[in-house]
Parts: sequence; C-alpha cells; structure tokens
Amino acid sequence: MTEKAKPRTPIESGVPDGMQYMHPVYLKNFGNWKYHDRPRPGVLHHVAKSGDEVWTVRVGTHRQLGPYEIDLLCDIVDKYADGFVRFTIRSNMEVSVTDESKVAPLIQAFNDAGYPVGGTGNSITMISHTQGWLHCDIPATDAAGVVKSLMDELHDEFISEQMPNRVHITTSCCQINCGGQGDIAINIQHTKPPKINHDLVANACERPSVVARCPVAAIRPAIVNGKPSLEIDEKKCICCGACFPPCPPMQINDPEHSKLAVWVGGKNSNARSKPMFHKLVAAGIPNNPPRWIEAKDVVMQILHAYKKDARDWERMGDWVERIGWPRFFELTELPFTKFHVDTWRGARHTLNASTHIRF
Amino acid sequence: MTEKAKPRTPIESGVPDGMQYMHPVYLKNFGNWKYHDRPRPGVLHHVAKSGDEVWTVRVGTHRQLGPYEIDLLCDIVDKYADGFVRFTIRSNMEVSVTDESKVAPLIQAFNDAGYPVGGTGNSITMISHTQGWLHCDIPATDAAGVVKSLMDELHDEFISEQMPNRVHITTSCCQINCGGQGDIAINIQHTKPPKINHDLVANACERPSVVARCPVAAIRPAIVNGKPSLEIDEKKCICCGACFPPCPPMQINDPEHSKLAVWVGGKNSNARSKPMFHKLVAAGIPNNPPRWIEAKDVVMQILHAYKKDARDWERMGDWVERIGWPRFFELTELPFTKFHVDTWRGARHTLNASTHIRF
Amino acid sequence: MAQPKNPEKHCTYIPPESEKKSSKPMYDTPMLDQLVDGPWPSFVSGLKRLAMNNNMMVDLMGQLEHSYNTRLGYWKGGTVSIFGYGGGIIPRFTELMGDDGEPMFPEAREFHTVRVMPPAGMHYSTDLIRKFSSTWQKYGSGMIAFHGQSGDIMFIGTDTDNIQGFFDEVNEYGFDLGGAGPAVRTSMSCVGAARCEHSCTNEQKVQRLLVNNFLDDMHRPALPYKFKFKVSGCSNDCVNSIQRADMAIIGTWRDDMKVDQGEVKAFIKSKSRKYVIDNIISRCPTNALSLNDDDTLSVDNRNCVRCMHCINVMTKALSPGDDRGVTVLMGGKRTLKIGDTMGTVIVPFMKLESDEDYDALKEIAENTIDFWAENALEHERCGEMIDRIGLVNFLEGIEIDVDPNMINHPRISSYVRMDTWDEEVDKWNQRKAAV
Amino acid sequence: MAQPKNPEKHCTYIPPESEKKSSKPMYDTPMLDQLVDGPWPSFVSGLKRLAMNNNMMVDLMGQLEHSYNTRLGYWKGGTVSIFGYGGGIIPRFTELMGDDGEPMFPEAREFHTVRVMPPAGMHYSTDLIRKFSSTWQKYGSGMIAFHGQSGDIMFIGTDTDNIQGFFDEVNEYGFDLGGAGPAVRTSMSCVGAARCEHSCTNEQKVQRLLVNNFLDDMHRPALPYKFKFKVSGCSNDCVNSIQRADMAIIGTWRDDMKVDQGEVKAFIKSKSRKYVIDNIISRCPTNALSLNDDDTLSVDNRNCVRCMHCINVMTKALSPGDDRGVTVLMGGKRTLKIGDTMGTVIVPFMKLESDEDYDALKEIAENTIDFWAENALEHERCGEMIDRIGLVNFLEGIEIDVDPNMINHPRISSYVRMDTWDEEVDKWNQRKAAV
Ligand code: SRM
Ligand code: SRM
Ligand code: SRM
Ligand code: SRM
Ligand code: SF4
Ligand code: SF4
Ligand code: SF4
Ligand code: SF4
Ligand code: SF4
Ligand code: SF4
Ligand code: SF4
Ligand code: SF4
Repeated sequence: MTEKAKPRTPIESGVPDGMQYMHPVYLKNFGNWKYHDRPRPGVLHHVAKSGDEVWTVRVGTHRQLGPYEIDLLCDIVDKYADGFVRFTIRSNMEVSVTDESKVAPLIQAFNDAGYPVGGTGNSITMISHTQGWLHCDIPATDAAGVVKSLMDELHDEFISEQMPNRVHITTSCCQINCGGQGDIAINIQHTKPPKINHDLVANACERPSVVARCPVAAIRPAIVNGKPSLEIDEKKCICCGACFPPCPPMQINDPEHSKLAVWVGGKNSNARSKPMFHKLVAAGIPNNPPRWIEAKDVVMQILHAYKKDARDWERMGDWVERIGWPRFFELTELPFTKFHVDTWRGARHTLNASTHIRF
Repeated sequence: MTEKAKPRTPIESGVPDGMQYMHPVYLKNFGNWKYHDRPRPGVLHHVAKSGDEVWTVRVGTHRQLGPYEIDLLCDIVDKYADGFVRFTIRSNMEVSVTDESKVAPLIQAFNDAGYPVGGTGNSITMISHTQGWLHCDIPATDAAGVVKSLMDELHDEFISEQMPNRVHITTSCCQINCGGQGDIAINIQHTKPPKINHDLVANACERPSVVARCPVAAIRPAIVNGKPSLEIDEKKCICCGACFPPCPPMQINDPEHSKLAVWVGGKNSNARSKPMFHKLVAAGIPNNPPRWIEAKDVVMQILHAYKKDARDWERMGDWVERIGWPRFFELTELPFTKFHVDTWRGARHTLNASTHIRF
Repeated sequence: MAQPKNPEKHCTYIPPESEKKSSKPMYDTPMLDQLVDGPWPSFVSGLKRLAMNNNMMVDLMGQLEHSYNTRLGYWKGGTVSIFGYGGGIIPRFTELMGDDGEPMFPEAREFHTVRVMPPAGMHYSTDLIRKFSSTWQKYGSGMIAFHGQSGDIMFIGTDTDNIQGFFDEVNEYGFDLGGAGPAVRTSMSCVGAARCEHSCTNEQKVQRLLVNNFLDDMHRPALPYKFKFKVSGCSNDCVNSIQRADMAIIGTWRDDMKVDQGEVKAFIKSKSRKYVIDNIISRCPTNALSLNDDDTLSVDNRNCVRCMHCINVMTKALSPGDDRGVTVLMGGKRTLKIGDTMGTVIVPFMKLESDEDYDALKEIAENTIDFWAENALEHERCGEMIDRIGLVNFLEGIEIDVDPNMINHPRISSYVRMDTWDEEVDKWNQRKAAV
Repeated sequence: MAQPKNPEKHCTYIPPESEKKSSKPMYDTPMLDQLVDGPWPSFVSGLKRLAMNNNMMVDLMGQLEHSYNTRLGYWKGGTVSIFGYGGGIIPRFTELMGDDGEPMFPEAREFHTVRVMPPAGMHYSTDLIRKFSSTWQKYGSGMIAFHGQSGDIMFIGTDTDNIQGFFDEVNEYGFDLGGAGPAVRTSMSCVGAARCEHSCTNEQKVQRLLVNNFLDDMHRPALPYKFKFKVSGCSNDCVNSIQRADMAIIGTWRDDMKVDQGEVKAFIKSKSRKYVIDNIISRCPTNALSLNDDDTLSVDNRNCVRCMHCINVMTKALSPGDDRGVTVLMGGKRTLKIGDTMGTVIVPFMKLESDEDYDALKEIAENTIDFWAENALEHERCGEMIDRIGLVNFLEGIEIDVDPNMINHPRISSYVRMDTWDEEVDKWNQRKAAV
C-alpha cells in the first residue's frame, strides 16, 4: 500500500466499451451468429453466419480472486487459448478458442489446476454469490462458505449435464436477498424480533426512516430511559430485518434464531412460462457453519427429486407446476405446514380456486 | 285470489326428492351412464351402461311462464314425449324420450308452438336471467327485456352449433350482478355517485351498516339540515351502488349515468384452464330500452370475432388467453382505455411482468 | 315472422278481448310492445296474456312500461312472511306514486315473490308443473319463473294476504320455502347421475343432505349473511359452484381414468392426428397426455388434474375412474365489499359412500356455518371472512388440517414469522405417521 | 482428492512459510480450514494466500473465523468517497472490539470495497485482468470479486487512505466507479450479440447508452433510492432483468420467426415424433406450434409470444425474425417493504436502429428517472412507486400511452368510476387514426 495520493478530478468515463477487450471472433461476427450446440459439458460451440466457429470453455471460480489465482488462470488462457476471457453473471469464466483442437488441452489445463469445467446447458451452474460475513454490514450468515460447501457437493453436477434443464441456485446472507430469485434459493429467515439496543438508537439511527421502512408498521418512536428510542410491537413484527440496515441498534441477527429457509421455483427467463418468483419450501434450518450440512441436505433432497421426476426442458418451477406442490412435498419428503400458506397482500390469489388436484 | 288462510304450522320438508319426478330411464340408470353424443343441435343422446338410450330435446323459454305457456308446453310434453321435464340452470327445458323416432315430431311440435330447440354443445345457450324492473328493488335496467332483445339476435346461434365452444352469456340489472360470471356478461356500471335523499336517511337507513358496506370507505355519518344523515366523499366513491340496497336514500340509479358495461372471459368450468373471472372490455354503453341496441352491437362484435378466430373447444376466455388481449381489442375493434387497467387490491398481479407479447 | 300454422297453440298468441277476465283496461305499452316481435318467445306476450287474467298484471304492465320510459325501477322492500318462518318471501311495494300520493298502479301496489325449492335436480312431471300453475293462479299473478339464479321456483306477484294460503297449499303437496336474507339459501345440483356419464357422486343426495340439515337456518334468517351450497358431479361444474357458492361440492375420482384405446383410434381416424394433437394433447393443462406413435394414448394419471377436457372431447374413449368422491371448496361469491372471490379447496378429496361419509360432510358444513356465524362481521360472506382472517385461521376454526392441495403454490413472501416451525413440522409428521 | 500433478500450479497451493510477505502470524482458523478440502476451488486457500501477502488479510481471516464461531457479522458502514464523487465505495469498519475497546483485528479495522464498472458484457483481455490485479495489490488486499450481483468488479478490502490512489490509477486506464446508495447503479448486459445467436439487439450499446447518460446520478447519489438498468438480448433474459432491474430492456422481434424445415425434419428424425410433440409442440405457452402430418412445423406467428422455448430446443431449425427491437419493462426489485415485484411492460416494442431510436430510449429513461425522483417517497424504488400510484398515473407521468400489452388481462374488478369513458375512447381512436 502506498502513500496518500492527492485529489485529482475524476474522468467520468462510465461503462467502458466492451468491444476493445473482446475476442476477435466475437467482434468479427458481432450480431451475426447462427446457432450453437454443446459438444460436451462445459463447452459451447457457436457457429456464425460467416461460417466462423468458436468453442467456449466455461470454468468455475470462487469469485473472490487473488493475484495467485489470477495469474494461474490468465497463464492458462494465454498459453492454451487466445488471451481473452469473459465472466458470466454467475462468476464463471468463459474462454474461447477458434480452433477445435485447442479445446481438450485447454480443459485439461484448467482441470490440472483444480478448476472445474462445466456449468453449461442442463447442468447445475455456479451458485450466485453475495458478500456475507466477509464484507457486508448486515449478514446473518456467510456467502463464500455456503457456496463452497454446496459447490463441493454439486461438483459432479457442474461438470456434467444430467439435470432436466439448467439449475440456478442462489444464496443470500440476509433476508434482503441480493442473490435474487432462483430455482433453489437459500435465504435467511429470522424468527425473533430485533433486540433494540436503546443506548445507541439516539445516535445511530434516523428514527423516522426506520419507522417508514417497516413493512408492517410495527415500529413506533418511544422514549426509553429518558432517551428517544424505538419500540416494536412484537405481535405485528414479522422479523424481516428491514429495520436493521438503516438502524443498526435494531439487532436482528441471532446465532440461534436466524435460520435458513429454502425456496424453490424462481425463474427469470420467459421460456415457456412467464417469470416466476420462488416459493418457500423449508424453513427452520440451522445456520450451521462451516459446512451448513442441514441446508445442503434439503437442497440435495430437492435436486434428487427434480432430477428423477422432471422432464427434459422443465425448469424446477415448470416441473412443480406440472406435478403440483403436494407431489413436490411428497417426493422431496419435506413437511408441509401452515407457514407455507401465503399471508402477504394478495394472498387470496395463491389459493387453489379450482378442482385441479392430482391424486 | 282467495280469502285469507289461517296460520298453519309449516311442514319443514326442505328440498324435495328429485327421484319422484324423474324420467323413468334416468331413474333406472341413475349413476350408470356411459357416454353421450349430439345427433343434432338441441338434442343430447345419452347411452347407459345397461344399453338404454335416451334422447333429450332442449327448448328455450322466457323463464317467467304463465298458465298459457305452461299448458302449451306441458301438452306437447305429454303428447309427444313421456310427461317429464327438467329445467336447466339457464331456464331451458329438457324433455326426454327413449324412442329415437319421437325426437323429430317432438322438435316439430315445439317449433310449431314458437319455441326454439337448441342450446346444446357449442351453441349460444339461453342468457342468464335476473329480475330487473319487473321485481327487484335496486335495478338500473331490466332483465327480461335485455334477454329477449339479445336472444332474438342470437336465435340462430341457439338453434345451431357453430361456435368454437359453448357460450354462456349473463346479464345483470345492477352492479351486484346476480347473473354471475360469463363468457360475456352485460352489467351495469354507474358513473355518478349516489344522490343522497337526506330527508329519508334518518328513517329508512341503518347508518352504521351502510358505512360498513362501502368498499372504499367513502361514506361517513353526518348531520345535514339538523338531521342525522350521511355524506359521501365523492373523490373516493367508485359509484358501485353497494350502499343503495341497505339505504334506499342513497340514490344511485340514474337514467343517463347508469351505463352498461360488457365483460368477457368468465368461466366456471375447470376444463383445461382453472375457473376465470370475466374482464371489462367495454363501458359507457347507453342503457337504452326497449332493445338496448348499442349493447347488442358490442356483444355481436365480440361474438363474431370469437366465432371467426377461436379454435374448437376454446371457451371465450381460453381464446383470449391464447391470442392475447391486444389482439382481442384489435379483432373486436373495441377501444382500449386506462379504465381497462385494474386498480383494485392485487392489481399488481394483473400487469404483464414478462416479455410474452404478440406482434 | 311467418304466421304460425296453429296460432292458438303458439307462444305469440294473445286471446281475443272477448276472453279477457281482468276488469281493468290494458295500458298502452308502446315500449314493451317493441319486444313482442322476434324469433325468441316473448315475455311481453306472456305478460299480456296474464294481464288478460288479472288486474294485478294489468297494473304491473303499466308500471313496467313506466320503468322502460324513465329507466328507473319503482319497487321497495318490506317485511312479509308466513307463519312460523322468517324468510323465503321477497316483498315488494310500489314506490311509484301519482300526484295524489297514491300508487299510480294500485292493483300492483304489492307484488311479492315467493321462493319455493324445486325437486333436487329440477326434475318435474308435467302434472306437478300444472299443479303449481293452478295453485299460483289462485293466490297470485300466475307468473312463475323457472328458476331463479339460486335455483328457486319463483312465484312472482302476489299481495301479503295471499302468501300464507299459497304456502299452505304447496307445502301440503310437498314443497317448502327457499332462502332469502341472512340465511342458508336454496341450493342447486347439476343433472349429474340422473343423465350424465361424467357424474362422480350422487349430486341430489348431497344437496338434500346439506340443505335439509340447515332448514332452521334457512327459514329463520339469523346468520351473518347468506350461505349457499352448490353441487356439481364433476369439474365441468355445470352449476357454477366455485364462483357462486359459499360451499361447493364437486365430484371427482382418485384412481386412473378409463381409456378405451379402440375408441381413441377411432377418434383419431375420424379427426386426424394433427387435430388430436392440437385439440387434446396440447390442451391438457398439465401435459399429462401423450400420443404414442401407434395412435394409442398414454395418460399420466398421477399428473392429470381431472379437468375433464379430454374426457369431454372423447366422450366414448375416456371416462372417469371408479374410486370416486368429492372435492369441497369454500368461499365463492360475487363482488360486494372485497371484490369477487372463488371458492378455495378445503377438502381435496373425500369418499361419499357410507352413511359415515355423508355424516362427515354434514359435519364439515356444520362446523363451517357455526364458526362463520360466530366470527363473521355483519353482512360478511364466508369467503370475505376467510380473506380477512386468513385461510389458516379459518381451517383451525373448522378443525381441518392444512393441505398443499389448498394452494396454487406456497408463499412467495418472506414476510412471515416462523418461530414455531418445528411444532408445525411435528404436526405434519404425526399426520403422515397416522396414515 | 488425489494429489495434483503440479501442485505449484494448482488452486490448492499454499506457498511455504518462507515466502510469507505479511509480518503478522496467521491465526488458527479451524472452522475456515474445514472449507479447504473438496472438489470446488476453495476461497479459504485464496484467503490464506492473500494473508501470506499482507497483514490486512491476516486480520481479516481472524475476524472471519470469529464470525464463523459466533455466527455474527462485525462490520459497520460509514462514509468514504473519492474526490468529486459521492458514491461507489462501500466502507466497512470493524465493530469487533477486544476488552480494551480496541479492534481485535486492527489491521482489518477498515475493509472497504471499491465498485468499478467492468467493460460492457464483461469481456477482458488477460492483460487487463493482470493490470487490475497489480493495481489492487498496490492499494488494497489484492482480492477482487468478478463480479458483484449488480455487475461491478468489486475490489474488496482497503482502508480510507488508499481509495483515492487506487481510483486515480484505474480511472487513468479507462475505468470508472460503479453505483452505491440512492443512485443509478451499475448495469449488466448479457453476452448477446457478441456470441449468441438469439440476440435481437446490441446489448452493450444499450447498456452504455443508458448508464453513461446518468453518470451524475450514479456518482453523486441524490435519488430517492437505487435505480438499475439491465439489458438482455432476448426473452431468455440471461441477466435476470425483469426481476432485478428498475428498467429492463430485452431484445425481441416483430416479424415471423425463421424456420428451416429441413432441420426440423432432421430433429424429429433424431428424437422421434413423440419427443417433439411432448417437448416442443405441447410446451408452447400459446399453442402456436403445430406439427403437420408430413413432419413439417407450422408456426402461428401472430400468437407466438417470443418465449424462446422452441428456438432454444431446436437451435438449428428455428431462429428469431429480422424485424428486431426491444421491449422495455419497469419496476422489478427484491422484497423490501411491499414484497418482490417484477418489471411491467412499459414499451411493448421499439426499434433500436437509428440514432433517433436510441435517443427515444434515452428519453424514456430520463422521463422515468425525473418523474420518479420527483414523486417517490424516500427509499422508494420505482416499482414500489408504480404500485402505490398505479400504473396509469405512472404512465401519465412519463408520457407514455396505455397499451393492452402492459397487462395480463383487463380489470376484473367493477369497482371503478368511469365518467370520462368517452374521452378516453376518443384518445384511443385518435391514436389509432394517427397510425
Ligand atoms: C453466459 C450467460 C450470459 C452472460 O452474459 O453471462 C448465458 C449464456 C447462455 N444462455 Fe443463459 N446465460 C447465462 C445466464 C442465464 C440466466 C441468469 C442466471 O444464471 O442467473 C438465465 C435466467 C435464469 C432463470 O430463468 O432463472 C438464463 C436463461 C437461459 C435460458 C432459459 C432457460 C429456461 O428454459 O428457462 C436459455 C435457453 C436454453 O437453455 O437453451 C439460455 C441459453 C443460453 C445460451 C445457450 C444462449 C446462446 O445461444 O449462446 C448461452 C449458453 C448457455 C449454456 O450455459 O449452455 N439461458 N441464462 C450466463 C451464464 C451463467 C452461468 O455462468 O451459468
Ligand atoms: C455486493 C452485493 C452482493 C454481492 O456480493 O454481489 C450487494 C450487497 C449489498 N446490498 Fe444488494 N448487493 C448486490 C446486488 C443486489 C441485487 C442484485 C442485482 O443488482 O441484480 C439485488 C436485487 C435486485 C434489486 O435491486 O432489488 C440487491 C438487493 C438489495 C436490497 C433490496 C432492495 C429492495 O428494494 O428490496 C438492499 C437493501 C437496500 O438497498 O436498502 C441491498 C443492500 C445491500 C447492501 C448495501 C447492504 C446494506 O443495505 O447495508 C450490501 C452491501 C454489501 C457489501 O458490503 O458490499 N441490496 N442487491 C451486490 C452488488 C455488487 C455490485 O455492485 O455488483
Ligand atoms: C343441463 C346442464 C346441467 C343442469 O344441471 O342443468 C348441463 C349439461 C351438460 N353439460 Fe354443462 N350443463 C349445464 C350448464 C353448464 C354450466 C353453467 C352455466 O350454463 O351457467 C357450465 C359452466 C359454464 C362456465 O364454464 O362458465 C357448464 C359447463 C360444461 C362443460 C365445460 C365446457 C368448457 O369447455 O369449459 C362441459 C363439457 C362439454 O362441453 O363437453 C359440459 C357438458 C355438459 C354435458 C355434455 C354433460 C353430459 O355428458 O351430459 C351436458 C350436456 C350439455 C350440452 O349442452 O351439450 N358442461 N355447463 C346445464 C345446461 C345449461 C343450459 O341450459 O344451457
Ligand atoms: C332473484 C335473483 C335473481 C333472479 O332473478 O334469478 C336474485 C335477486 C336478488 N339478489 Fe341476488 N338474486 C339471485 C341469485 C343470486 C346469485 C346467483 C346464485 O345464487 O348462484 C348471486 C351470485 C352468487 C352470490 O351469492 O354471491 C347473487 C348475488 C347477490 C348479491 C351479492 C352478494 C355478494 O356477497 O356479493 C346481493 C346483495 C346482497 O345480498 O346484499 C344480492 C341481492 C339480491 C336482491 C335480494 C337485491 C337486494 O339486495 O335487495 C335481489 C332480489 C330480487 C327480487 O326482487 O327478487 N344477490 N344473487 C336470484 C335468486 C333467485 C332464487 O332464489 O333462485
Ligand atoms: S444478502 Fe444481505 S447480507 Fe448478503 S450481501 Fe446482500 S445485503 Fe448483505
Ligand atoms: S424486523 Fe421487520 S417487521 Fe420487525 S420491526 Fe423490523 S422492519 Fe418491522
Ligand atoms: S342483479 Fe341487481 S337488480 Fe338484478 S336481480 Fe340482482 S340485485 Fe336485483
Ligand atoms: S356508491 Fe359505492 S363507493 Fe360510492 S358511496 Fe356508495 S358504496 Fe361507497
Ligand atoms: S357437472 Fe359434470 S356431472 Fe354434472 S351435469 Fe355437468 S358434466 Fe355432468
Ligand atoms: S382430464 Fe384434463 S388434466 Fe386429465 S388428462 Fe384429460 S385434459 Fe389432462
Ligand atoms: S439473453 Fe438471449 S441473447 Fe442474451 S445471452 Fe441469453 S440467450 Fe443470448
Ligand atoms: S417461441 Fe415460444 S411462444 Fe413462440 S412458438 Fe416457440 S414456444 Fe411458442
């Protein structure tokens, strides 16, 4: 680390042009691709209208890269490929070559360095990654650890294409859920209202904003021990933790009572069905570092059922729509409880108002 | 009319057993039917597991029958059939014979008496009928007149089976809508808040109930001219008329501003799609007795588009789901306005959150 | 329209003045007269014939014509009942007064409707219909509606004095009043087992069982609001029960549907493969049908949702299975206060064979009406209450366990507190173990 | 796991103690150590290698191990920025104090993240990546995340003093800070036109056009809350734009999709008719596909909703049409306050060819951000505002006409007042006439 640099007016250059760092064959055929197929898991083969072909090898990473990994990976890309890399939205690297014969050595080189090649097509690709205890100010769990534990388990599914369709898993380290919707989402669910650290409220907290932030209006301003503080109506509070980021004295995280919940069937694509939100399937799962085995078990139960029962091209959500939620709970052996019945605004629309029932 | 009978304790006999008035072939094969087909419009042919067969002729009526019609119809049933009749939920009569050769003479007899035979399968059957000006205490329009006008127009569609699937039309004489959901529903839509007759409120109205009845909390108790009355927040009021039945001084009906609105795609059956509510397609239609031609025109526009464009077995709602609402408005040439966008609770779920768009 | 060949036996027939029995002259009704013509039988001809019979109908036509001119209705309610009952009559008093403050159409100053429950399934002998007609000519206008939207025979048009006599007479020959006001209402069941191959239950029996169990709640209205039962024999739901009943009972089956592969082939032959793919295979809501390359049909019965579509189309080839029963849904109604609601699945499947089965259904209805009667606000339908208190609380109230068939999908909102998750899991596990 | 054949070139490699450059001893990290093994590359090995390089990472590992033990996080926010900008840095200060009130892991007492926008489409040369790595070793921990969920390169771990130097250096070689706080945020576009045959627009151009137009709103956070753009080249929406962007721009086409019937036949031959019926024909959401008896495919292009499914399955046989453009949706976001929302169609289709087309898109974004900035409550996302004020008012605010493509279906609630129906009809008719 160096001495302090003196202020300089920034060049507001914005988003850099991607073209300048792009593989030449991408540039040449920009907007003119014809079709693709997948010669093997982890490899995409795109054919351009010009007749050009390109093979892209997809490599799993742990997102947070240091100089060692960067050199290791870039050396491979320089030696076995053409010196260009792109990253996917899921922190996978994509390395392209225009010569088919280079594919196998490239894969070999990645594998020799311990990096898995896969994540394409109907595989389970890299789990979406958030900050967790490493960096965020509000997490109830870690991100990198959860991802590593699960990807260890899912490694074989990453490097092969044996699922009915692509599987997108997301994790998030608090209920805010930066990881987003997923075929399977592993999220935090608090089960106790925040403990208010009244001593800190007066300083650390803009009280009107916190009051406004609560989705169920459970917070009201109050004077506690003579100081302005807040009060929670615990009967109303749904333990969502939304008050915690704007007001750290609203201590929501709890080693015991911040549990994991698993959600299923989120889908962003418009293929076949319209985009769908994920739905709660399991909760009360201990937040158990370093390997979160209880959460992993739930995820594996779901994946096994999906793998066995779903049809080609059915995303997790499509599959459950077809077989119905009762069957989902039957096949995964997960318990169904009153908590599965939605209670939020518009909950009426989630009730089965039909005789469409499977037996 | 006779002299006053003196009170007698009622026999609380409840719903009479239908078996005692049932056609013998129904009784014999009760619960043991095998299949049916329709040899011609207006005729159902059911075959029992026993091998028994029955032909049922469906006849349109105007629901409100007097002694003349009752005798006329019963005479035919006695002479050409077996003396049994049932009524459908849509006020059609069903007359069964076990001898196929009786079908044609029976139909002939009904037709000779001016009664249409039809309403089966993919026809347009009788419109659901409510009370209207004839009897109800809150109607903004008539029922029998609207039904007669429309059925005159739809007569050919009643006696033939030329639609993609069965068409169920409903009408209602106020926004309460006793006629229910329909493939096409013709309902009242008020466009001015109730005029309060303050002189009457104190006597004729239980004020707290009316206040509670308003779906948007637009009514509050008030003292007007020294008497307890009510006040409407006209900005909030949605002119639904729900306050009128419990409080007749809330005069909502207006010869000019009570308009007709047409709704499309209601479906009660669970066939293919789950049951669906009908959706607004046209409003501001004058309430124009005795023949309501403007409303009829809208209905005919919709029916023509459906007949031309829908596929076999598609109910109105299924069809529009497939072709999309933009195309519906295009094919029917009905205008699309901001009023078509829902604003009621849960309206968010009615927005298109996808790229599923037809061009 | 061509002249009918036998005018006196035709629905357009109006008897000559000579046969007029009513003593009042007919009003000019130019508006209504425009509804005489046209191919559909005209209620105006009907009204005219009735007006030939009695003065009440003469004045009724006068008032109706007035409504057509002013586009306003002129009836108001009131209180009329028969001895021993509180409901079942819809009283109407005219509000249309002349300058003298007296009714403009005095003979129709009262024009009540009597709601009478028809035989279950709406089966009649012509004798019975004629009997009704003659009784009603004695006590009322002679005009009978077959039927009201809730399923009543509506005897329309009489005055307070004649109500009791009419009731006594029809009551003697086996008929009872229907519902009105905050009461259990008249019910409907589809034709079902009587003449429909799709029927999976004895609709009439269910209807009678339920309604006849609540006659006190029907005849002496004291519930928060109305409560309707409706019974359909299959998912086609020919009585619109899901959207129009507080408690809907719908027949279904649990085992495999029956397939006659010979009839499947015959159907394909008559219609073409493409037709079958486009109209049957790809219309199945759960992709449970697959057409094999040899023109036989595979049905994935585990995923079939008993929607009836394929069975409706291929009536000869396909039919419901043998292990039959019903699904119960609750909470359907029209629009007031919270907007339309549909019924929600409360009992995904129950057998209806033994007396115990029927008792169980009755008990569900009793628990529901009891809980609703105690917990609903005034004028709150069951579906509105469910919406207000939530399905789970409702289920607890009627002592039914939560079941995934009740929902389209589990919650999408993470806004929920789940401290007692483990207890709820135990409940589920115990239930599973008990099976 | 088998021993790697070249351990020094393997992701499990930890340099020997002799190569350690950091001066602090490593902490015992038994919890984290359990994450070293297993087939997936381990971030713990990564952390260890970084801790060999600098003390900040030694202490960072100490704090992280502590979190693993206590199951609690220990960072709090604060205010750190570079000269001239207000956002783009996520400052972190440790809250984990020893008994002496001093940080337990003092070298990591500050551990800020710098968000830098990557090249559009996330394309890199290895040179560029190596350059980032060496700059970050100079000013920070050396740990770089490719990428954050919003698309930033996250340079994780530095103190306040080093922020400006780091920025100046990367800024000089062409990179700028991303968004944080109530600001326009960093955006993403899919690989799209660069390497995907489905692409219907120039994703990178759209992304750069929009974001670069709002750099002031990105760098000097003063909006009600965050605002995200995301760009996908087709409905597969590989950047999750509908659910995760305030404004989503998605490529589509208006004319007929392209069908190569030869390839269709080849596909059927390789997979069987039944497979094609069950996996393609009957999966089309609008039944727009029909398999002809001669194994050709009919596409009902008027009713195809461009969902991409059939094109995804038969990549060689089917492809998007030529008349391409984009659909714009607004209001997607995660869960806070009102529950998750998805974007709603605001522009069903617009061409993006001429400069005017692109200007029109920019104008829509500008109008939206202006209207939202003026009308949103504090901390209210665009989607929450739309939900609160209603779609129609929002459209009026941004001067876009209502269109039936914006809704799944027209209103089902009759609770609406429509006095001005005729005026609205006139508007529609004028619009129609104008086309
Ligand atoms: C590289 C990447 C885009 C990028 O700009 O980085 C990408 C690239 C492709 N996607 Fe994607 N998708 C990528 C993330 C996504 C996402 C977002 C996500 O992962 O969170 C989605 C939406 C996810 C969702 O619905 O929740 C996504 C939904 C699809 C779909 C729709 C699948 C479906 O049936 O629902 C397709 C179509 C398909 O599978 O053929 C698709 C297809 C493709 C194709 C085949 C397009 C093409 O012709 O080149 C690309 C190769 C995919 C493959 O893995 O076989 N891509 N794709 C992303 C790779 C992520 C990864 O490393 O695993
Ligand atoms: C870093 C990142 C996760 C990651 O490790 O990748 C992240 C981290 C945080 N997010 Fe996020 N969000 C990140 C992408 C997202 C996404 C995904 C996306 O952009 O596609 C979402 C869902 C989409 C959306 O915008 O709704 C997301 C939804 C949120 C929300 C919920 C917003 C809502 O309206 O519901 C918050 C809370 C807030 O803003 O008040 C939030 C807040 C936060 C804060 C600032 C926590 C806080 O309020 O103090 C986190 C800072 C962590 C840190 O220390 O760096 N983050 N956040 C992602 C940004 C990195 C980047 O710039 O590339
Ligand atoms: C007689 C009646 C029941 C009764 O108890 O009175 C009845 C009888 C039959 N219905 Fe129905 N339905 C009757 C009202 C209904 C209704 C309610 C209504 O009319 O308001 C519905 C629900 C309407 C809705 O969805 O909004 C109804 C939805 C069906 C369906 C489902 C159609 C669909 O595709 O959605 C079928 C199946 C079919 O068409 O083959 C059906 C089929 C049948 C069958 C074919 C059943 C059978 O095998 O016998 C009967 C002959 C129908 C025909 O017209 O061809 N019936 N049917 C009703 C005749 C009404 C009339 O006079 O027109
Ligand atoms: C007569 C009848 C229409 C007809 O001509 O067929 C009718 C007529 C009236 N209905 Fe109805 N409803 C009739 C079937 C229905 C139905 C259909 C059904 O039962 O399947 C519905 C929709 C289903 C439902 O129950 O929601 C229906 C929904 C209503 C409602 C709205 C209830 C709601 O919760 O939204 C009201 C208003 C109320 O009860 O406060 C209502 C109220 C009324 C009142 C009592 C008007 C009033 O509040 O003063 C009408 C008396 C008219 C009269 O003078 O006879 N009527 N009403 C039907 C009853 C005849 C019969 O007993 O067979
Ligand atoms: S999910 Fe929560 S804890 Fe994790 S990075 Fe996002 S805001 Fe932070
Ligand atoms: S945890 Fe959520 S519900 Fe509870 S007080 Fe905080 S913001 Fe409100
Ligand atoms: S729809 Fe309205 S006016 Fe008509 S009968 Fe029902 S309550 Fe009366
Ligand atoms: S008309 Fe409807 S909205 Fe208006 S005051 Fe009456 S009940 Fe309320
Ligand atoms: S509901 Fe089913 S069983 Fe009853 S009549 Fe209709 S089709 Fe037949
Ligand atoms: S009944 Fe309906 S769900 Fe079952 S197989 Fe037939 S079409 Fe499919
Ligand atoms: S969104 Fe469409 S165009 Fe973009 S990468 Fe995915 S499949 Fe290709
Ligand atoms: S793209 Fe989707 S909607 Fe269009 S034809 Fe193919 S499957 Fe059907």
